[in-house]
Amino acid sequence: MSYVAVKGGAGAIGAAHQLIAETLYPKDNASDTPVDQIQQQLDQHLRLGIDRIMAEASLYDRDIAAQAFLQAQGDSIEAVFIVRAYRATLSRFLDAEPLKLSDSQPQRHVSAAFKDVPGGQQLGATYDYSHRLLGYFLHLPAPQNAAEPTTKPEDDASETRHSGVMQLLEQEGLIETSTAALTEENRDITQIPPGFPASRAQRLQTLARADEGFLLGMAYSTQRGYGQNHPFIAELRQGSVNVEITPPELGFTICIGQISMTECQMINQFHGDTPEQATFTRGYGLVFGHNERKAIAMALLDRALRAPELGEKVQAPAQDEEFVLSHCDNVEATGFVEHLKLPHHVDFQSEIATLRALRAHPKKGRTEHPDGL
Amino acid sequence: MNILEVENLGKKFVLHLRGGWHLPVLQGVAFTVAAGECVAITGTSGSGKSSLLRTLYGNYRSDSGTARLRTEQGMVDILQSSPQQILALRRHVMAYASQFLRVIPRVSTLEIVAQPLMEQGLDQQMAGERAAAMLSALNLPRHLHPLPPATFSGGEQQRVNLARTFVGQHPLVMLDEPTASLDGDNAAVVQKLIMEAKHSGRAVLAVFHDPAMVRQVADRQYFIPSLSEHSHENPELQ
Amino acid sequence: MDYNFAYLDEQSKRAIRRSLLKAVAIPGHQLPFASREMPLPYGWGTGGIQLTAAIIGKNDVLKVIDQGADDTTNAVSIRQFFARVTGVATTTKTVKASIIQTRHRIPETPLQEGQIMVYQVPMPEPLFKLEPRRTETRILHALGDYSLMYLQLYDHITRYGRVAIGYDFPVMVHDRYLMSPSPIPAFDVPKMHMSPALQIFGAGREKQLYAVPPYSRVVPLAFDDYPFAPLQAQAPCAICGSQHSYKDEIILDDKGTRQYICSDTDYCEQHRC
Amino acid sequence: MLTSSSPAHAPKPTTALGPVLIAQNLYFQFGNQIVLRDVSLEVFPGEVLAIVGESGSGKSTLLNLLYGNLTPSQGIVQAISTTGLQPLSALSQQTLRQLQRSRWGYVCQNPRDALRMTISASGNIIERRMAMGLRHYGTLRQEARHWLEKVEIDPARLDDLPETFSGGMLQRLQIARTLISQPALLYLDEPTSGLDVSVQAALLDLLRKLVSKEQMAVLLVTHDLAVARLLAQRIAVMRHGEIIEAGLADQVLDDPQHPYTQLLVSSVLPA
Repeated sequence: MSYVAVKGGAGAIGAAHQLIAETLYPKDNASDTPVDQIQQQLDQHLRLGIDRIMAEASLYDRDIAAQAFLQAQGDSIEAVFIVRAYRATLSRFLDAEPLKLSDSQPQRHVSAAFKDVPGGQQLGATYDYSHRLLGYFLHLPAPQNAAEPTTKPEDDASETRHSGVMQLLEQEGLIETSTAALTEENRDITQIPPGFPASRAQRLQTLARADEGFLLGMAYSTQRGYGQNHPFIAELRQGSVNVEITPPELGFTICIGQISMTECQMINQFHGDTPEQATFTRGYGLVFGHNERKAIAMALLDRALRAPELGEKVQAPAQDEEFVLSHCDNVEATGFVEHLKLPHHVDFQSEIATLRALRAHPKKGRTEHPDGL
Repeated sequence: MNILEVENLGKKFVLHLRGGWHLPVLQGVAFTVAAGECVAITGTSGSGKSSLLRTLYGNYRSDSGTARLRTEQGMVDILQSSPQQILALRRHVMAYASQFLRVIPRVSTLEIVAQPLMEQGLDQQMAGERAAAMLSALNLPRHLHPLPPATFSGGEQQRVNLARTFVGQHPLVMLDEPTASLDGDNAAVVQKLIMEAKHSGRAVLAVFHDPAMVRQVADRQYFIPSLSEHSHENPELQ
Repeated sequence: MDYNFAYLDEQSKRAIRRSLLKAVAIPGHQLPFASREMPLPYGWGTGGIQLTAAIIGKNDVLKVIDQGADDTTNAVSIRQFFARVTGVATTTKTVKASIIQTRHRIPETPLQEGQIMVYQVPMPEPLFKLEPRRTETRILHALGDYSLMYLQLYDHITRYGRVAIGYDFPVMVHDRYLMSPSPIPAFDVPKMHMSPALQIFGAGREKQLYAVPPYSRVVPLAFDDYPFAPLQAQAPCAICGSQHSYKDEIILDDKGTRQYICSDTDYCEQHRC
Repeated sequence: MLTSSSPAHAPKPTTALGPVLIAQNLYFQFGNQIVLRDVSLEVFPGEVLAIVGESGSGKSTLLNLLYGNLTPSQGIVQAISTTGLQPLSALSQQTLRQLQRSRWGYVCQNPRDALRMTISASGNIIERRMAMGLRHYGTLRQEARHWLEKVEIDPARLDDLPETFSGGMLQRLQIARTLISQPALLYLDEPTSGLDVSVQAALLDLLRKLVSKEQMAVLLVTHDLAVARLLAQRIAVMRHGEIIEAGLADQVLDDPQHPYTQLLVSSVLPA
């Protein structure tokens, strides 16, 4: 038999897309559920998956994320990609006011550094102490007192806002004061590309939309000695927070909705040349939705990446800003890794030709050169 | 015409490792050396003869006085000269042979002797030829020239030292017991070298261990004054 | 869904054009730009697509090639994308195109004044294999210090007897900046030199763009006694018989019988009798 | 020969040449710690100035300041560049780097920090020449071979990787790689301290010859007084970030004035 060079890509592409469409929306044994209902169910049943897509796509829109998730057949990176491409076409109207996370109504609030903290420890919905048994949540014993909700009742909403653990440490001078002011230059990394060295604001933006798995692995490496880290979670908070804007034509602030966020405030090892100067240092993580794993990993990496700023030697991969920030984005990474599927026969042909030429004239340079080598 | 004019030169050591002990060595030294003249420095044992030569060569620091040396740019006070100036004086104006050759490992005898000439700007070949001639004149046979002098006898080493000192034709040559480890024949060669230096208008300042040598080559003697008891007791008042 | 002309919003396109103007003013110098997520994957031509989107107008005629061919899958995909989001005319004929977006080839047909070549670039940094840190390579570019690259050529000659770079051959632009010509075969590099067309290069994932204005010097690195010597297949094209074009090597059967045909499909068609 | 009455050779105006590097009143602070305090020095063409001191005395920091790798907290470093004597702080990064890569040379203690270990020996040697614009492969090969011979490495090793070289050979390779651009100012940072005594002696002799032949100005940092005596015309002794004594090398070693220098000299084992 003989091979035929593959040409006529247009037809093949069309057929390939048809195959996906048939899998997504089968025509013969059409399910009764309309697509928008499936999307709703996705958001309801796979909440954390939707959260992750929104975080890595850096677009808070549950419907769009669910639509993408479905279109991607549950491939979350593909879904992130779809949402990102959609995001690129959106106009920016206004910058929101800074989120007042400490004012939020936490669904979870945990401190590992202190037994009790302002606002109290609040366990909330977590897998942390569940047994990883299949069907575990189906067979939970009924609450002993059905009248009492399993979450801590909300305190009097009019109570003055709690100061955080970090503020208390700051008042005592035990932790560095927080910095990271926004400038026009580092306002939005998707509008103004960050260079190196990046500002902390640019770093945090990049980490917030970074691949969760990459952050997790890098953060883990700091705990195993690749980059010094002695972390304590001061506060891990998950909850809904108001998004507020101040339209110039109104001149006052209005709330346009609520989003779910997870924030991690991390305390890290001392720093400073003298006993008087020695303070704890900070690491910070903030993620869309409910994703404690990523918030913690981000806080660890934020701290590791501050090594040059704090006068530490950059030795481990997690401390290497250019390495971490250049490789943490899964849409970039998956594109370049997968582009190897594209035809490369022109460059490969030139490689073959080069190698054949080399082998045909071995070591020409050494033998033929006038200096006799 | 004076090549060297020394006035009121004083030198003491302060030994910090022995609790800041002050050890005076020279005091009120004053003499001149004229062109074509050989002056022998004499004095009792331990009177500072070697220290005087070293101070004049810039190897030791002085504490007082002047030592003016004639150069093409006029008289220059060695004791007030910067390290750069002293290095230039050593290159072109004054040469010094210590009692012992300080050898640089691995460097050939010929190279050691040629080095002053090359520092004066001669090319390698010319410097090598003159160095070889000087070594031969000092009875160091050619087969020794490529060898480093580390393995030579004391007398051979001293002759390498003298060859290096005389080869550059410096207007002032300072010699510290140049014949101490030489036999009679070689001492005679040194004597001849000194006489030739004098005849060519150069000045020689030397410490001789052998009184006969003083009689044969020195035009004058300078006796180093002994240190006053007073200064021994209270050197700070100098 | 309704998208803006050429997909990107006008502000984004204007920002890219502004960077392009600067790039044209500093030939061969890489400039960062706010690369947007495009509906095609990074590594598949998002840089080229954004550049094309930024410069394309209603009267343009667009040609898209990949590996020299108009009908390879990725070329088709990109051409369809622009047809959908701009409605401009597309062509496979090099002479008729006002914009040619390409991956890995320069057409055999000589380019003309007024044409714009848009190159898809995977790795804009020519030094990246020798020095992965962009912070460091940026300094080397600023200093014009390219001895690292010359070291590689030196090493190749010593080891292999010739410079063993078949594609993405490093070039000096206007005697100032070392530039990646994108992974075109070395065979194509001479076409860049003093080309009457404007050549622009986009790397979407790396968020860099650069340009070679018309009639610029583009000189591959070489030693005086080891001049630039690109390789090409010796056989003529099995279809059109061309001796001078760059060829694809086709494996015909299980015994490994080879055939060489033009990689530039448009050129091959023009030359068939 | 002995009767030669030729006048003394005309003195070359070596002293008339100005310094190639001047440091004035340098201070360097790291955090609250003052690493250098009021350091001034000059280096002249054709001379080796040794900066000696124990580890922690600040001599390496000083060398980095003089090389432009660090910026002094106070004070000024001036160097001869293409446009005459210029403060380093006034030079663009580009000019400074060009200065460092052509008119200056830096030989560091560990040759592995300077060499490209994955590039052949000859490639390492000729890198600076390529940076200077030499584009002829044959000539580059010849120069590589020439310098390999000059640093007494078998030319048969021309295309071997540095990984296969001994410590002493690596240091010779670094020296060849540095000296090929014939720098006017050479920085030597403990160039022999990682080596065996016998290898050290051979290397010092090589350095001495190359340096005196090329009329370079040399800044030598060493903790080893024997190395300083062999190579240097002048010595500056550092302690606690200050130069406590400076002068002619033989004078500082034979007639040290400062208590610390006396201690340093007295603690050297006789050769």
